[in-house]
Amino acid sequence: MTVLTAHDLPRDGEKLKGVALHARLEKTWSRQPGLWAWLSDVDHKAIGRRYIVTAMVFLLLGGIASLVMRLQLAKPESGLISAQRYNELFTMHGTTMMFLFAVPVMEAMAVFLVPLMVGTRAISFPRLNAFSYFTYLAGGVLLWAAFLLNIAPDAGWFAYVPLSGPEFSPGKRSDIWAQMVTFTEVAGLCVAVEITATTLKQRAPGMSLARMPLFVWAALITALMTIFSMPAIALASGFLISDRLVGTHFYNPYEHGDALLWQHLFWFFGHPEVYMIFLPATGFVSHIVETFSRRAVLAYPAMVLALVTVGIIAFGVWVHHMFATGLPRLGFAFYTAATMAVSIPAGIQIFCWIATIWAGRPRFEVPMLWVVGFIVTFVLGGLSGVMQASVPIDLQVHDTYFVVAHFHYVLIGGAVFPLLGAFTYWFPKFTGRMMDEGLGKIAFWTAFVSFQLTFFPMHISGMLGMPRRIYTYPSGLGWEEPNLLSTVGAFAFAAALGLFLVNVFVSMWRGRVAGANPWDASGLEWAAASPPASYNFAHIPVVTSRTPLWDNRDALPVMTGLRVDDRELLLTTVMEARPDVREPSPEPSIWPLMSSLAVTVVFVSSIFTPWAVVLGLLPVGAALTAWFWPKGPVTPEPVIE
Amino acid sequence: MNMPVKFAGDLTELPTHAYGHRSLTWWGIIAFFAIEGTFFALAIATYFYLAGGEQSWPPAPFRPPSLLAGTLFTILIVASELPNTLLKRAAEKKDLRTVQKYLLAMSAVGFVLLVLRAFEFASLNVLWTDNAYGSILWALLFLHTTHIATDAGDTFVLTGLMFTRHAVEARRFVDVAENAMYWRFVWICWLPIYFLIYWLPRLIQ
Amino acid sequence: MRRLALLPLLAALGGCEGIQAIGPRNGAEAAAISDLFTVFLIVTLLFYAAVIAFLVAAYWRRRGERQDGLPDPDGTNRDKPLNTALLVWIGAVIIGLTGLTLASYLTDRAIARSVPPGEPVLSVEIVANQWWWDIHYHFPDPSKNIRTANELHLPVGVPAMIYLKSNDVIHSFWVPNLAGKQDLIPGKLTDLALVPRKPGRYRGQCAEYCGIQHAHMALDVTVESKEDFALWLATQQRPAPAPANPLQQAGFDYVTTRECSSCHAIAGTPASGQVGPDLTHLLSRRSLGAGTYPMTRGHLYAWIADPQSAKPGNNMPVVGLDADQLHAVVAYLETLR
Amino acid sequence: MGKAGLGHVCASLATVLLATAAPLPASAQPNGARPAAGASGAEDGQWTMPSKDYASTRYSGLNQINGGNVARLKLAFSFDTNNRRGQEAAPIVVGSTMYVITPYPNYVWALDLTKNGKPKWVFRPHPKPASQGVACCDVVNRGAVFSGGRIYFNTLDGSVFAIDAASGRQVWRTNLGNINKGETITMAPLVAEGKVLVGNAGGEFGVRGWLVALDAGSGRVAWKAWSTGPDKDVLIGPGFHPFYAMDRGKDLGVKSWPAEAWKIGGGTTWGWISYDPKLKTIFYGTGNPGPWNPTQRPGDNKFTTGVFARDIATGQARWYYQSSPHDLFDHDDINEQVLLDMPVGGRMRQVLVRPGRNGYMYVIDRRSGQVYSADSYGFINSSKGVDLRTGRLIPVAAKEPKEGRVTRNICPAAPGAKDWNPSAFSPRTGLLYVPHINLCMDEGTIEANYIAGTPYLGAEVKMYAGPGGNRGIFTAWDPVRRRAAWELKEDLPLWSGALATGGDLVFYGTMEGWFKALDARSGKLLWQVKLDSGIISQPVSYRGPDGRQYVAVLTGVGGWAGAIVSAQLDPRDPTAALGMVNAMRDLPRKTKAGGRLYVFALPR
Amino acid sequence: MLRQRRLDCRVAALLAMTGATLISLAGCDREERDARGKPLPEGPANLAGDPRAPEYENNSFHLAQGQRLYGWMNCSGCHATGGGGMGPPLMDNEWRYGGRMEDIVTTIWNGRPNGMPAWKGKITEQQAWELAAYVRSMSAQPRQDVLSGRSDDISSTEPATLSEREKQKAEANETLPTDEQD
Repeated sequence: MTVLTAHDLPRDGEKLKGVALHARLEKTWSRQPGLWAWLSDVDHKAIGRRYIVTAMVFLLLGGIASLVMRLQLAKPESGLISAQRYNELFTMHGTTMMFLFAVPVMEAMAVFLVPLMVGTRAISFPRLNAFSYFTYLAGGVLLWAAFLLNIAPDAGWFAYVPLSGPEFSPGKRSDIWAQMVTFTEVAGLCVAVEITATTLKQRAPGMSLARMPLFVWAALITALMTIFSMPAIALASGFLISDRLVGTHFYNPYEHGDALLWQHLFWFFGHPEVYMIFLPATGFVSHIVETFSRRAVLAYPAMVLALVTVGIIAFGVWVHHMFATGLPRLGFAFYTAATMAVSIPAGIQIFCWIATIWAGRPRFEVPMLWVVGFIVTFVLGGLSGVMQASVPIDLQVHDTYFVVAHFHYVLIGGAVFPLLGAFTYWFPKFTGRMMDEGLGKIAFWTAFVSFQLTFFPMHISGMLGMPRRIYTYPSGLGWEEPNLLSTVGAFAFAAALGLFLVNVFVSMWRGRVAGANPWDASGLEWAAASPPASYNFAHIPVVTSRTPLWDNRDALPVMTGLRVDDRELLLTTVMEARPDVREPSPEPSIWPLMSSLAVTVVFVSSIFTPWAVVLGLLPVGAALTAWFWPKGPVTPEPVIE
Repeated sequence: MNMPVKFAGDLTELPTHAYGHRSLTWWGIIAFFAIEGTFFALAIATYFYLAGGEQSWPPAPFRPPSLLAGTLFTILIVASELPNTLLKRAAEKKDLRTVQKYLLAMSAVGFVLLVLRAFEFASLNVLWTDNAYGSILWALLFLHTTHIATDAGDTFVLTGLMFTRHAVEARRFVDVAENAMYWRFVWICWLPIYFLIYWLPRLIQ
Repeated sequence: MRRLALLPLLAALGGCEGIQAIGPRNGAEAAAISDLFTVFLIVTLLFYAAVIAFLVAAYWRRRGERQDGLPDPDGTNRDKPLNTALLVWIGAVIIGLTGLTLASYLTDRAIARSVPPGEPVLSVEIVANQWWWDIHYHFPDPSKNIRTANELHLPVGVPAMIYLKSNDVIHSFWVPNLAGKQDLIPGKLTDLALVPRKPGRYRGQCAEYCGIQHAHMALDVTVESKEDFALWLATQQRPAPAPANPLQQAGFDYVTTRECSSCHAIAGTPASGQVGPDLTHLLSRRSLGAGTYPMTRGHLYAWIADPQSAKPGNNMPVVGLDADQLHAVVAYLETLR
Repeated sequence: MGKAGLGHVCASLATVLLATAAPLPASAQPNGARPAAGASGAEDGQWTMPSKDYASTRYSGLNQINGGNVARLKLAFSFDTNNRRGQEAAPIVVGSTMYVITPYPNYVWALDLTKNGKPKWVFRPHPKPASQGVACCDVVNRGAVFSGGRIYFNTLDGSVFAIDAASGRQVWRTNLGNINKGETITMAPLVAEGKVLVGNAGGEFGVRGWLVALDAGSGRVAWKAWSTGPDKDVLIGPGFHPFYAMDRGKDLGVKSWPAEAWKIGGGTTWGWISYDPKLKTIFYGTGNPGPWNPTQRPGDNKFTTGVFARDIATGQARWYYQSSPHDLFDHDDINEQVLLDMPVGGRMRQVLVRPGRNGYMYVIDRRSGQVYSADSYGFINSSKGVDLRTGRLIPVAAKEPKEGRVTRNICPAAPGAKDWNPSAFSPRTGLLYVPHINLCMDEGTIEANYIAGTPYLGAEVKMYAGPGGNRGIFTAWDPVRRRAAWELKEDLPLWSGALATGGDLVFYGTMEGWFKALDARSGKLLWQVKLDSGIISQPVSYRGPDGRQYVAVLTGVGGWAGAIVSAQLDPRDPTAALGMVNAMRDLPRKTKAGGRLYVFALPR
Repeated sequence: MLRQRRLDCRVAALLAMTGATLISLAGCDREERDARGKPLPEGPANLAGDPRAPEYENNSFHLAQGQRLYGWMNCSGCHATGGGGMGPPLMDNEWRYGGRMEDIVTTIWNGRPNGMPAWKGKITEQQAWELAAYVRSMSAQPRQDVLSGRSDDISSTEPATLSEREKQKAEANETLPTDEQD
C-alpha cells in the first residue's frame, strides 16, 4: 500500500473553504437515501431527534394513562375502570414517565445539543449512540405491547417485592417490567458513556472546563450520576427476575433474603434518578435566562459548584424513601439533614437565575415565560420537599396525595416546564424554523394555570388522609372536591400540552425561517446553521470566553486542517482543551441495530427461559464482532511512524 | 457556518492516534470500568447485607465452597498479568510479531479460565435455590463469569484481527493496549470476590 | 398557631376535623407532628414569599426600558452587590434549614419518649393480610386474649404498643388522627406506640400499595373511655351465643360445617378456620370487608351473596348460596354481636 | 434346664473372657440400679407385652445366647406378613404361640412356634381405609398385648379389640377414636388390674388427647382422662400434687391456652405406659400441643408434653410434670418411662427414668414427681438445660421458630433426640440402652388453618444430620452416674427398639436392615445380619417350646423416618414427611420396603 | 438498487421477528385476574373432558390462587410441597386416580377411599379447579409461561419454572396396604 504523508490528504483551510468545503464535507458526512441508510445512521442530531420524538410519544401515552385515572377518581366509588386496570394504569404511567420519558428525553437533548455546544463534528461512539436508541425503543415497545396484550405490569413503577415477586405477581407482568428497566438502563448507560467522553475529550480548542456551558456541565454530572446509580436498579431487577424465574431467594425473607434489600437498591438508583431529570433542566434554564437577560449568568463558579454538590448529595438521601420501614430511627437524622442540604445548591441556582434577570435586561419571550413558571412552581415543590425531609412529617404524608403533589411540582414544574421552554428555545436548531409566539404564550398560560389547578388540590386531599394508588375511595372523607378539581385541571393541562404540540407541527410546516442565531445567543451551537449541517461545523471553532458568540461578533476564530475525505474529529486535552489528536469517527453501520435486535431477543426470551442468556451470547457476540470489525480499505494515514 | 470566521491555527500536524488517556476509547473504557465496578460493589454490598441476616455464614448445615477450582482459577488469572503486560508493551511498541504471540497466549488463558470457572460453580457446595446465601454466591460468580466471557471474546476477535491486513493500522495497536488494560480490571475485580466466596465464610466461622 | 388558619394549607390542616386526616390532634404523635408541620409551613412559606418577591422585583425593575436585543454591556458590572446578596441568601437558607432540622429532630425524640419505658399497658398484635387486618389483643393470661378484625379499640390516654406483622406483602399501618405510618414487612416485626388523646371514631387505611384491592383495606378505630373499653373487651371475650330459632340454627349449621368454616373462626363453635377474619363478634363492627361496606343487613346480604362485586379479587370466593341458605346464614351472623 | 445351665456356664465364661480381655469399663462395677420392685416379675421365657414388664425394662433374663456364642446365631424360621408398611410392633410370645400384629390393616397372626411359625389363625379387624389419611407418620401399630387368655390391640381407626388368644375369635370391640377429627390409635395398650389402657394419636391434626381405661372383661369405659381442658376432664382432683409450682393451679388446661384453643390443642398419648403395682400408679407422657406453630398458642399449653402419674383405679391424677412448657419443636413427651429403684444422692429412690424427646435424660421420683436430674444424652442447642428449682426448661431465644423467617439449625429436630422407639434396661449392667437419633432442623412457621380432619401444623421443616454427620446413636446410659457408659454411632437414625438379655447382650436393628448384637458392657459389635428391609420394630427374646432361646424381630422399614420408602415419597421435596425426607434422601438406595418376621437361635 | 431492496427485505424480516417475539407474549387472557372464575363452575367435573380444564390450567392467576389455597386448606400438611407425607407425592409421574384436571378435581371434590377427604362443601368448585391446576403445575403439566415460580417460603422443591414436565403414567403404589374383603 502507498505511504502518504499528512499533507497529501484533502483538508479544510485556505485551499478549501466556503461552498466547496461544504460540498466536500457533505459528501463525507451526510446520510445516503433509503431505509437501510436511515437505519444505519449514526448522526447524533438524527438519533437525538428520534430519541426526542419517541420520548414525546411516550409522554403522550403516559399522559393518556393519567387522564383515565383522573376520570376514575373524579367521583367516589366510580366504576369506570376495574381495579386491575387502574393498577396497570398507574404502573404504566409511573414507569413510562420515569423510565421512558423523563430520563430519556433529557439524554436525548444532551445527545443533540452537547456536540454542538462543545463545537465538535460528531458525538463520541456514534454507533453506540444508535444502538442505545434502538435498545431504548425496544424497551418501550415491549412495555406498551404488553399493555395492549393485557399483560401489563401491575405492581407499581417501584415494583416493591414481595408484591412483584413470584408468589404475588403470577404470570409475566413483573418480568416484563423488570426487563423493560434493563433495556432502558442499557440505553441510558450507553448515552452516559458517550456524553462523558464527548464533554471531556471533544471540546473546541480553548473551551477549558471553566468555560464549559452550564448545560454541558449538567449533562456531564448527569452522565456520571447515571454511571454510578443505574447499575443498582439493573442489579435489583436482575435479582427480581432470577427470583421469579430460577427460584433464587434474594427477596424471600423465609430463606433470609430481604424485602428491604429491593428498596435499598431501588432507591439508591431511584433518588439520583430524580436529579438526573432535574439537573439538565437547570441547564436549560441557565441558557434561556442568559440569552433573554442579555448577560452571562451570575456567579458561574457557584452554579457549577451547585450542580456538583447536588450530584454528590443525591447519593446520600435514598433512605428518606424508607422512613416508614422501621429502620433504626436515629440513623434517619443523617438522611433528614442530607435531604434538607439539597435545597442549599438549589437555592443558590434559584438566586443566581433571578439575580441574572435582575441585573440584566429581561426579554419575556416564550422560553423565558416557561422559566418564570418553572421558578414559581418548582420552588413550591421544593419547599414541600423540605417538609418531607422531616421524619415525623414524612411518616404522616408519605404515600399520600401530598407526596403526589410534591413530586409533580418538582418533576413537571422543575423539569417539564424548562423542557418545553428549551424546545421553544432550540426549536430553530431542531427544525430551522421558529415556533409561533402567540400560540406559545397561550399554551404556557393554560399549562401554568391548569397545572396549579390539577396538583395544588392534591396537597389538600393528602392532608385529608387520601393514600396514593387507590383505584377508588368512599365518599364522606372530604376527598370529593379536591379530586374533582384535579380531574378538571388534568384535562385542561392535557389541552395545553396539546396546544403546544399543535404549535410544534404548525411551526415545523410554516414557522418563520430562523437564521443561525435567531435569539442572538452566546453559545457555540448558535454558530452552526439551523438546522446544523451533517458535519456541524465546517471549521473547528476556537473559544476564548464563556460567551464566545457575544465576544466575537466580528469573526469567530476557527482552526483548520481536519481531513475532509474521512470522518475526522479533533480531540483536546481534558482540562485546558488544547488540541491534541485527530481521530476518525466511525462510519454509519447497520450492526448497532442488529446488535440491538439480538439483545432484544435475548432479554425478551430470558423472561421465559434462563437458557436464553447462555444461547443468546452467540447472536449478540456475532453482531458485536461485525460491529467492531473494521471495514473498507485500510486508511492510508497514518502509516506506522 | 454562516458567520464570519478567522483562521486561528492548523491541526494538520497532530498525530492520528495516541495511547492512554489521550485516546477517546480509553475514556469510554474507563466509563465502563466505573459501571462494572459499581455493579460489583453493589453485589458485594448485597453479600454483606444478606450475611448480616444469617446466624452463621454459611448458614448451617452448608459447608463453605471447596477451594481447589477457585484457587487454581485465581492463580492462573493473576499469573496471566505477566503475558498481559508484555502484550501491552509490545502493542505500544507496535511490534506485531510479539503482539500476535501474546494475543494467542491470552486467548488460551481466557479459554482455560472459562473451563475452570465451570468447575468453580460445581464446587460451591450450595445451590442458588437453597437460600439467600446460595443465591448471592451464584450471582457473584455469574456476574464475574460474564465479565470474563466478554473480555475473552474480545481477545479472541482481536487475535483474529491482528492476523489480517488491518494489523498495519496504528490504532489497532491502541485497541490491543486498551484490551490489555481491560483485562487488568477483570482480574483485579476478581480478587475481592474470590475472598468473599472462598475465604470470608472460613474466617468468620 | 390557630391564627395562621387563614393559610390555605392550614385550612385543610387545622380547619378540618376529618376521621382520617393529618390535621386533628387526637393522638400524642399526631399532635406533635401537627405542630411541627405548622412550624415548617410558616418557615417555608416565608422563604417562598422571599423568592417570589425577588422574582417580581427583578421583572418590574427594568421593565419598560428599551430593549435593543444586544447583550447588556454593563450587565456584568453589577455582580459585586449581587454576589454579597448571594452569600447572605445562602446564610439565610442554611440557618432556616438548620432550624427546621433541629425542630424535626426534637419532635422525633419527643415522640419516641411519649411512651413510658417498661411493660406497655396494652399490647396489640396486628397482622396484615391481603386485604384485611387481623387483630390480636394479648394479655398475661392467654385465655383472656381476643382476636378480631378490621376494627381497633383503644382506651383513651393509655399508651398502647402495636406490634405489626405481615402475612404476605408489605402493607403500611396508618391512622393519621393518631400517629404516622409504620410499614408491616414480611419476615420482620415492627412496632408503633399509640397514645390516644381524644375519644372518637377514626379511620385508618393501608398506605403501602399491596395489590389489587389496596383501596379496600381500611381499619376502623374507636378510642373510648377506659370503662367502655373494658366493657368492649368483656363482650369480645365472650363466645358466640347459641342459635335461638330454627332459621338461625340452619344458618349455624351451614356456617360452622360448610365452606365458611374452612376459613373463618367463631369462638364457641366448631368453626375454627384461621385464614379469614374472625367472625365471633362480626356485628359489633362498623364495616364489612375492611371498610368496603357499612355494617347493615342489606350489605351483609350483598357481601355474602357476592363478595367479588364490591371487592373484586379479594380472597373470599363466591359460594353461590341459594336464597334459603342466604337468609339462614345472614340470620345466624346477625346474632354475632 | 440342662441347656439353660450350660448357657449359664457359657455366659459366665464369656463374661470372664471379656473381663480379662479388656480392662474393665467403668460401667462394669454395678451401680445399684434395679427394676422397680414388683414391676418386673421373674423370667418365664415368655414376652407377653411389648415392654416385657410393667417397669418397661425390655430385658429378657434368658442367657443361653451370650457374648461367646452369639456369633453363631442362625435364622430359625421367618414369616412374611405380606404387609409392606412400617412394622413397629413387638411380637408377643405366650407359651408356644407367637402373636404378630401388622400395620394397617392391623391383621393379627397367631404363629405356632412348634411348627416353625406356621400360622394358626389370622384375625382381620377391617379398620376404615380412610384412617390411613390421618395417620401422621405411616400407618404403624406398636404391638398387641396378652393378658388373661386374650389378646388386646388397637386398630388405626381408633378401635380396641379383645380377641381370644386360642381361637382368634373376637370377644369385644370398643370404638374410641373419630377419624373424621383426625383421631387414630397406633400405640400398644397396657393391661393391668383388669383395665386396658389406651391413648389416642393425631397431635398433627389438632386432636384433643386422652387416655382411656377400659374394663378388660367387658370393654366398657372405666374412666377417661383428657390431656387438656378443665380439671374435671383431666381428672384432676384433691389428690393432685405436682411437685413444681408451674404445674399447680385451677383449670390450667384451659387457662394456659388462648380461648378455645385447648379444644384442638393436642396432648395425645400415643406412646408408652408404665405401671407401678406397689403404688397402683400408671406413668405416661403426653404429646405435643397443636398446632406446631407456637405463636398461635401463647401460654404453657397444659397438659401437653409432660408426664402424668395417675391412680389406675380411678384415673385421678397424682402428679404431673411438664418437661417442655409451651413446646416449640413438636417435642412430644410420649417416650417410655423405665421404672427403677436406684441410689440418688446416696439414698435409694423409687424413680422413673425417661429419655425425653427434648434431649434430656430425666430421673423423676415416682411418688412426688420431683426431677432429680435431667442430663443431655444427645446434642442440644435449642435449650440451655433444665432448672431443677422451677422444673422449667431454659429456652434459647435465637432458636425459637419465627413466622415468616426460617430458624436454622435447631437441635434436636422435631423427632427429638429420641423418638418413640423404646430403650431397654439390664439389671446385670445397671445400664439403660437407648437407641436414638442425631438430627437437627431448619424450621419456619406459618399460620396454621384448622379444618377438622386435616393437618394442623403451621410449620415447615427440613431436617439433616446433626454434628458429626451420623444420624443415629446407640447409647448405653448409666442412670446413677448420670453419663453415657459407651456410645455407638450409626449412619441412619435408629428407629428400632432395644432388647437386653441375660447373656449380657443388647440387640437392635438399623434402617438399612442390619440386625445387630452388641456386648452389653463394652458396646463391642459381636454379631450382625442384613435382612430384607430396614428394621424399625422392637426385637424380643423368648424361650421356645424346645427350650432354646430365640430372638425375634420384624423387618419392614417405614414410620416417620422410613415413609420415604414405605410410602414412596418423592426425594426431590426436602419438606416431605414433615421435613424428614431431607434427612433420609439416601434411604431408598439402602433398603426397600418389606415386612417379614425373622426368628434367630443358636444351631442345635 | 437491487442491493437496496434486498437489504430492506432483511430489515423487514428482522422487524417481523421482533414482532413475533412480542406476540409470543400474547396469551389471550392468560393472566386475567378473574377472581369470580370464568366460566362459572356449574356441576362437578365432566370426566369425559371438561371445557373448564384448559381455562383454569392456562391461567397464571388461577394457578397462583391454587398455590395459596394449597397452603390454606392444609393440602401441604399431607402432600408437603408435592413430595408427600401422610398423603402420596403429587410431583411425580404416578397418578393413582388419574392425573388430568378432571380426575384431580374429582379426587378433591369427592375424596378417595384411602384417606383423601372430600372437599365438597368445604371449598367452592372454582377453588377445586384452581387447586387442581396448581397440583398439575407441580409436575410442570401446564404451559410453561403460566407456571408459578418459588413461593415466599422455606426453600423446597425447585420451582416449576425450571422443572421438566413429568410424563404421566397411571400406576398403583404397590406398598399401598390393601385390606382384601373376605
